[in-house]
Amino acid sequence: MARSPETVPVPDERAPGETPALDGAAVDGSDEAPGFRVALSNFEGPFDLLLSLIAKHELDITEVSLSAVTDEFISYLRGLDSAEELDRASEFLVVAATLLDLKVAGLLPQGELVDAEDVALLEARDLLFARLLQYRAFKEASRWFAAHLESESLRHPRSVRLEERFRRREPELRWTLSAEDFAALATLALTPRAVPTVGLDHLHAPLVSIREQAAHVVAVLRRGEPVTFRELIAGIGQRGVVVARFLAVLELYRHSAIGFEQLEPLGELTLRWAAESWSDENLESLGADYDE
Amino acid sequence: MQDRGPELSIVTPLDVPGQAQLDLDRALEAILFIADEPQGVVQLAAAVARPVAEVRAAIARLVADYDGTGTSGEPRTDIAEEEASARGIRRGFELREVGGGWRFYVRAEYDTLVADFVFTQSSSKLSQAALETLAVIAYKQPISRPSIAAIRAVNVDSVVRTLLGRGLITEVDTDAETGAILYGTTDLLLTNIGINSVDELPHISPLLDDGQGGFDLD
Amino acid sequence: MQDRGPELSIVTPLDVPGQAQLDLDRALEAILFIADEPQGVVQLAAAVARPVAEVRAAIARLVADYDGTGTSGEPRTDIAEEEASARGIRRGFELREVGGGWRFYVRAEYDTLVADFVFTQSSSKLSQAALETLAVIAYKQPISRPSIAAIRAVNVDSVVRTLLGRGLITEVDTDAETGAILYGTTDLLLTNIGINSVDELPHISPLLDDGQGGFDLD
Repeated sequence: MARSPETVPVPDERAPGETPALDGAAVDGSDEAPGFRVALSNFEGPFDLLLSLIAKHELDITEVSLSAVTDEFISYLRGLDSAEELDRASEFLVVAATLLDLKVAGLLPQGELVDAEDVALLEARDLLFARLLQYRAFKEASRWFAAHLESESLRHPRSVRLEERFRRREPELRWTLSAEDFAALATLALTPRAVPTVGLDHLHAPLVSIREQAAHVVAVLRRGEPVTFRELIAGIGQRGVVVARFLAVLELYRHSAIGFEQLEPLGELTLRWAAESWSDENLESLGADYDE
Repeated sequence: MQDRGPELSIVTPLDVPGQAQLDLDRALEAILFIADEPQGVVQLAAAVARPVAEVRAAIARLVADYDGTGTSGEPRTDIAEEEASARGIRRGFELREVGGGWRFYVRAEYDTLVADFVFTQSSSKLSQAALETLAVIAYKQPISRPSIAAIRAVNVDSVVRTLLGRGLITEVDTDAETGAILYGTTDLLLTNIGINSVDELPHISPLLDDGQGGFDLD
Repeated sequence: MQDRGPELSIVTPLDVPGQAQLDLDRALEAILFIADEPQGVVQLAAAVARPVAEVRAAIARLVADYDGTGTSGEPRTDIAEEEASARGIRRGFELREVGGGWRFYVRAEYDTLVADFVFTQSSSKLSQAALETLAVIAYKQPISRPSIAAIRAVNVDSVVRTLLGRGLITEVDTDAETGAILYGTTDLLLTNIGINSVDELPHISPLLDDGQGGFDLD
């Protein structure tokens, strides 16, 4: 399953590695606009295309350097100015979280199917692929919606005032409101809509705080010794915590608080403390992108 | 959208890039079809950038067409006019000149049918949406349709039409800058509520006076 | 208003005392002409007191008539049908089936021309997040907010609120087990995207059905 991208025969698609100019739209019907592009050692092109290839198993997720993707994304973010582009950027966060999930699942040792945990891991991986595909499918569907809403907004339905002679045939209005009722109605109509909060928390899986995970990572790394990511997640059973810790690592890296070292693809990821000055206040703003 | 190139072919509103020139009769038909108020021939002539006399002739053809006594379409020299004499369909609607302009009306024979339909369709009570929109207008008058829509965060066209039709609101003015129609409430509304003037409406929180702010219009 | 007297001659709304029976096609034409929202065939059939199948056939004739590809009027046995093949006029308006019913629209070629004539309300565009959430709801309805959130992997509360406020989605049901509100799309959405039923949404990969398998379909 984990085929190397260099040796993959690509039946109806162009080779992923050597086609920097190919247009994502032609492949997956996505953005014609130049969106976020990535340039990795084994892939260069639009982000959507990267996703599409990963989803088709034509590019193994473990071969993709997500730190490089993230680096590129951060520099891409710096160049953004319009709201539309920011929309695009926030999409990335959603997909990136899934990708990180995937990568974590992909990196963890698989071995033989010896115990239920391994099976669960593989299932989780398939589910993640499915989630990615589903995400992309709805994203594409949303383009159809946008196009139709746009074209339909230019159409003109006949919608003219009812002729006077028919108006008189309407049933007489039964008015039941007092002035006070009417004022209450006005208050209701003019009040900025308050957020209707329905307690849904019990329906969600427990949330993992990236900030808390970052605090843990900071605490471990500030001792000064380099630590591998494997060590950092040793003993954690919940996938969500692993993912959050990984995101925390990325966030800390983004704040130049830590540095990475990875000698070879798939190799051990070693983290070390890099911040010259750090106060716990820095944690406050960390991971704010992931808050909703 | 389309590359119009350097040509200067767009001369009138009837020339639309990428399609055959619009027929004058059909163009007038389309305009009258969506117009709320009777349209004067001068207005119409301006809209299609054609001489008033041509517009008059076109309207005469349309009237005959809908009456089933003639056909419409600009006289053409490029194709033979074989069917000019064809007996047409007497439509369920007609074009009539009222108040200095032309407007579509339901043909009189269908009045009873249409009136019954209107009667069954409309209710003796206003919808919640209509009541809320009415309240917005009452407290914010004079107010334009876009401003109401901004407050209600929905399209209010049909609701405003209903309220106008019910005689609860009326057009009171026109916005000097945008030309948008401004709406206000009528005496009928005051009568219904049982007050003499809008000043007697109960005071509502001044916080709401700007009616904006905090709305995520998305 | 009118004294209908004691006669029992009024059998259907198409029989009007003192005039020839109304033609079904023309009657529907007149009703659709004043309606300001899409009219379902059942409603129309009730208005004219004729079977739904006949109304459907009549609408098909009207559509062809306005498109200039056919003629309308009930098939008659009493007069010879000489002109059934007559090439008709392609009208400046058309009859479209949207949002669960039939409604008159200006024909698309005339949209630019008439745009200046109508007060077009510029409704603010939906954000990408809102569009994607709308897509999820459209394809997965009825769906609860937590389920939408699970698919979108983000908090969707504010977006759902926006869509509700715009009238594009509505609460359709409650989950029997969890009590969570289930959302679905409205006829207004269908009208706004110009389709008649959710069945007309473009097909998306069947892998969405179970979230498994079929990876190569893309």
